[in-house]
Amino acid sequence: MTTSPASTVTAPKAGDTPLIELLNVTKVYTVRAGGFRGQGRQLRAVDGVSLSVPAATTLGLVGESGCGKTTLSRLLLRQEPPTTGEVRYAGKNVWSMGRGGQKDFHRQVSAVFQDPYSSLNPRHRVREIVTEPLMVNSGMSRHDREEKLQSLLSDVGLPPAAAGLYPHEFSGGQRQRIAIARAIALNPGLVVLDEPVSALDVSIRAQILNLLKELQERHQIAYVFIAHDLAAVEHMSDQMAVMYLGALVEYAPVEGLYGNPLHPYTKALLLASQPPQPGKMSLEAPLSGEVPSPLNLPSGCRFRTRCPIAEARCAELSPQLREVRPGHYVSCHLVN
Amino acid sequence: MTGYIVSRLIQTLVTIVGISVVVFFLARLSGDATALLIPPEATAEDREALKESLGLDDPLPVQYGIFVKGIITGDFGDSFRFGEPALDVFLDRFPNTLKLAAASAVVALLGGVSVGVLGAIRAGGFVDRLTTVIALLGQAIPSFLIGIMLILFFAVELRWLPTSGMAGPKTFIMPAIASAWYSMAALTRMTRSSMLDVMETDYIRLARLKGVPERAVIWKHAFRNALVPILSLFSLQIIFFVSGSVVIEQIFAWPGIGQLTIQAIFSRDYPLVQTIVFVTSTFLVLLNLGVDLLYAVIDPRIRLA
Amino acid sequence: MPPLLEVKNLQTHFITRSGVARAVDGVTFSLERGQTLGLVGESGSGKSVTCSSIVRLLPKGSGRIVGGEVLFEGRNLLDISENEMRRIRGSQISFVTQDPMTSLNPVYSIGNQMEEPLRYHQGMRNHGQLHAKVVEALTQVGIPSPERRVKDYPHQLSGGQRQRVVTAMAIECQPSLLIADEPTTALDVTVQIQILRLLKDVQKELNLGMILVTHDLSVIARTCDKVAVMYAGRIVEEGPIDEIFARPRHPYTRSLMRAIPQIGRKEDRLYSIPGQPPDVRRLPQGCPFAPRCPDVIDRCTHEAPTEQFFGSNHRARCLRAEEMGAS
Amino acid sequence: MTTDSSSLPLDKSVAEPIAPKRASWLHNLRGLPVVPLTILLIVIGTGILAPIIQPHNPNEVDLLASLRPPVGFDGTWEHPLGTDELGRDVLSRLMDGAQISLLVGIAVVLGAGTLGATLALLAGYFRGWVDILISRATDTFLAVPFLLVAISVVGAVGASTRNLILVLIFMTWAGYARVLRSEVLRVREADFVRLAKVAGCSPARIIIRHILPNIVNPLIVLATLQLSAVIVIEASLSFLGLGVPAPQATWGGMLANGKAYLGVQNSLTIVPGIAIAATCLSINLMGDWLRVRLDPRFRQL
Repeated sequence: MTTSPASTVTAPKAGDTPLIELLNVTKVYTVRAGGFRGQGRQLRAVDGVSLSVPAATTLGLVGESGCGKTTLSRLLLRQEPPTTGEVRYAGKNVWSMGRGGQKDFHRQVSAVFQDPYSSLNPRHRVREIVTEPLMVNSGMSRHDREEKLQSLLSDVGLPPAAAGLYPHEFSGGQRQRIAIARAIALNPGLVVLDEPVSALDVSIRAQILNLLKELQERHQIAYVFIAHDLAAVEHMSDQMAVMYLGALVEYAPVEGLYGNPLHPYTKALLLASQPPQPGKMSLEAPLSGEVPSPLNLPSGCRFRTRCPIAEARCAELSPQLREVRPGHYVSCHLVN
Repeated sequence: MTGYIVSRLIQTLVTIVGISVVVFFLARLSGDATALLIPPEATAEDREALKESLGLDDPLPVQYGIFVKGIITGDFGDSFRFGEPALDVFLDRFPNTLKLAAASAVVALLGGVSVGVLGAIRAGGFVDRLTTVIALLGQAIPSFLIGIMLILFFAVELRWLPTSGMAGPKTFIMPAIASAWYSMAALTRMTRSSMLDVMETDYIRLARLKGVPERAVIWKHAFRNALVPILSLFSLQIIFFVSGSVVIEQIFAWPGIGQLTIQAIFSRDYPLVQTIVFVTSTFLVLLNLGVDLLYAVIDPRIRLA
Repeated sequence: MPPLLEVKNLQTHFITRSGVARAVDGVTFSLERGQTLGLVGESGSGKSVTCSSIVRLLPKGSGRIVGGEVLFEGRNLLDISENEMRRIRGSQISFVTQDPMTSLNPVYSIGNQMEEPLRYHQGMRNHGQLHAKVVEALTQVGIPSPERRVKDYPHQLSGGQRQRVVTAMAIECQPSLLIADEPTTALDVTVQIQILRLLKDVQKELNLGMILVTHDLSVIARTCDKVAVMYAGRIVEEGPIDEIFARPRHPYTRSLMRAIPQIGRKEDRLYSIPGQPPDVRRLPQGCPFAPRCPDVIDRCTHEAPTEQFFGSNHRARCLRAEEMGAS
Repeated sequence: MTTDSSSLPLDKSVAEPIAPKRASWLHNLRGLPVVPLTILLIVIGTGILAPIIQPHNPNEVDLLASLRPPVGFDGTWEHPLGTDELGRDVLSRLMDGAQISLLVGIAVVLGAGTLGATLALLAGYFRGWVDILISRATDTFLAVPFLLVAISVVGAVGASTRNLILVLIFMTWAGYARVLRSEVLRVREADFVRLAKVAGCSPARIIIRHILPNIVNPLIVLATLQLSAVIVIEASLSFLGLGVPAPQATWGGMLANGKAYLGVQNSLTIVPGIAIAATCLSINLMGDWLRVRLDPRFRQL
């Protein structure tokens, strides 16, 4: 990538309309305990998140359990409406589109998920799995679909004979290739990659990451790459967002974030993800404790209960995401 | 915990309302309910009079309201055949059925669970094969056939046991076995598979890795976890015991509600049929509720939720 | 004095419908007290089965130890009775398992489960004594307010806390060998280091020998003294950790290290190992890694490599191990 | 990456052949239980061909030839399985009974299975109030003493084959609905269903093309077990005189008849008893085989 387009958190610059953007999106679930009414508790799974992904670039998204990654991917894929805020695709609110617009959205946005076993319908052959999006969303003839199928299979490095086989006849890595072929079948503008290599063997991960990168360059696809492996995210991404308990804590171009992390949580994550070097790695845990329950958010800054540098004011005031350097946003009182 | 209890109570109430609807429509299924309630030789005027007195000309919701009011006040109408309140006739016989059901439940639970556990811990061995055979025979041979075979063998050929009637512990043996037969097989099967599932969990592995003796692994760690599906099946089986009484009591001339039902049906004693079906069902639903509350005792995840 | 643990030519097979899987196929290693051995490998490489074989807890029916020796403090564990073996499990050799969410019995309190090793191995019956011991163990692993936690049920604890409970349970009887099978895989990254730290701490305190099974090289680098790399049921390379990281001699070890994306290592394409991990039911002739090996030569496809030693404690199972060290 | 990126070589590292074993269809028949299958084929065959191969008219009364024993117990080949108290040929009546058992069994399983599966799909996929409604109805039906209600209903509407089938469908659908609903809930959570939604598939397509094929195995297994259960229930109702009305021969009815002659002519009880037991046992053994072949996870019930 020669240049990474400047991020556009609040207002996209003219001529640089992002492909997909979240504008101050919040998603609240009501959790029922025991099924008796009146006991519902509010779970803020995603809280005031604004993000944008320009075409043909990758936004990396990291965070630990309960950080809202999964909810965010559901919001991006238009599987759930935000409680407040807007999700926009190509400048249009995805929840106020007509039928045509919705169809267009399905053509433009697809996904690859973590579990290569659960992602493919065990009763369908690869042919049907890969061409289903074509069948549902395009008027392609059977012959054209077959041709497209062959080119997709070759794109992801599978032999033509794979088309007639069932998923159980493939290994995990090969299944993930099938899932990728399906995801790119309609030449989408955006693919949400939700932990696409976490379930794979270490020796297979690099194959899949390389494949994804090649396809991006070839077809000019934008990715939202959700992962917990910071090294893989660095390798894949242009922009990078760090989430903690539903909120963005840091959002910056990759070089800036890895070169000069500002938020104490980002720093901790990076410390925990050092490359393996015997003798040079500390066993001092960068953070104490564990992520608190999202049902019981701490007052003020939600990270303060584990923050090594927290002060009194962190318990009172919730920090806002602000731009501390061009394109580099952070949400912490103690960063200048 | 309270949330769980309250939601189960609401569910139970809804189920009872559901049952009342089913029972209410039972009487109206044949189109003209009076046909069931009146001897065929009655005149058209008799019919009209009856219709009016039963409120059968009112719209359905009103009729249902009257029906529910009757239920709440314990008034199910008089039995045609016995000429006394249907509820009294029913309550007279119900304990006999319950006694037999209790005996069957003990046989089924003890037999099913012990054979099932043995089968699971000796998976693939002789005992296990025996459990499979028991489970299969239980599901394939109807209880009335077992009943007849028992009579043929122990009463007619060997003359060890009385053929029928209810008098003393000896008379319980054959009906209880015949009635428990199917349930014992089902419980054997469920116990075995539930135990096998639990035995594959990580916590059983860790218990073994801790050096817990195999007996404690099975009875302390595995069995209690396997118990929840076994109990839920058992609570369905209780329904089966009462339900199956219709057949068993007919074979062994047992003076319970099963026999009463058949008599009521053949004599078109509809108030009595309605009473039997509604009260028995409600009783069983409440029993089920009790079993569900028992889960909370077994499983802290429910108790502490 | 014999080493704490010596595994010699261990072979464990699984009988499946589609053939015999040689899950562990001639594994040899040894471990001293106070030492940490890392076992790395991909799924199906045999690292977990090796650990289960040491304490003889394989899935009933299908898994069988068919050869070799497991010498624990000089005694062959494969020769003793099941009852003797059970008394060693959890007292002298204890385990920390992978998934803390499923490893604790959901229907018993933490205290109840933690009392078990004391009851069964030390015959402790006195309630006050048991309670005191359990609270002490919980304090040792850093569980806050242990007095109250004793009465809690597993589902009331977080993942990290549960893993601490599992660890506390493992060290209650003062074992001499601790086997941790992927102890951090199911946890969040920031919690992983806490648990690794805990394991190292208890190791130092009790002077334990520790086997740490993982697929994560950074876990190895953080905690181990030596490392054994497994592939297709065999140890393909073993040696002191610095040696292995600095001069890996087996192409699989080298590829594995290169294939991991590393922060700050700018590269356009990640180095990738081609192909799929092998099926241990149908291993190829010769070296099992040959079909994926970047340095494969003709000999590899028909000649099974034997172990070559480099110094006293670095060994590799590769025909070209000698040249590999040079590059 | 400014220049022609499409000329970059793709990572074609998966050249190795994909899983080599493709099972032949014969392989799928491994362990097929031959004896139960043969018994079932005989029952089905005699049931269908009854009018052609019956040695006698099953309802023909011949009081002079009443209570004849079967062959091997001093009987003759004229009536291989003997005759009943009215001199009717037991073998011919047994064939008629097979016809009724199969007809009722298959019709009820098809009806209840279709109804139960449809409701399970709707409840499991749409959740919300649809689910609550269907689940509560399911619970209600499972909570009532089924046989008691069934005979009451049959008593109310009058006994006939059609009514019997309808009542049994009405009373057994809930079993399918409960089991299959939990299957639907499981399948629904699978990522391929989420991905189908991402691809813009309609609910109808997701239910029919994605979820239904994945619950067919448990449905088949359940239906097999239910088939024998329904045959047993039909026999029980006929035994009580509330099934298919006389003089139509049914296995349960024959048993009820025979019971009166226990100690006089035991074969009148034993013969239909064996017919019921052998048929149901065979069906269950087939069901067990199917369950293992189709879905090792589906252990219970």
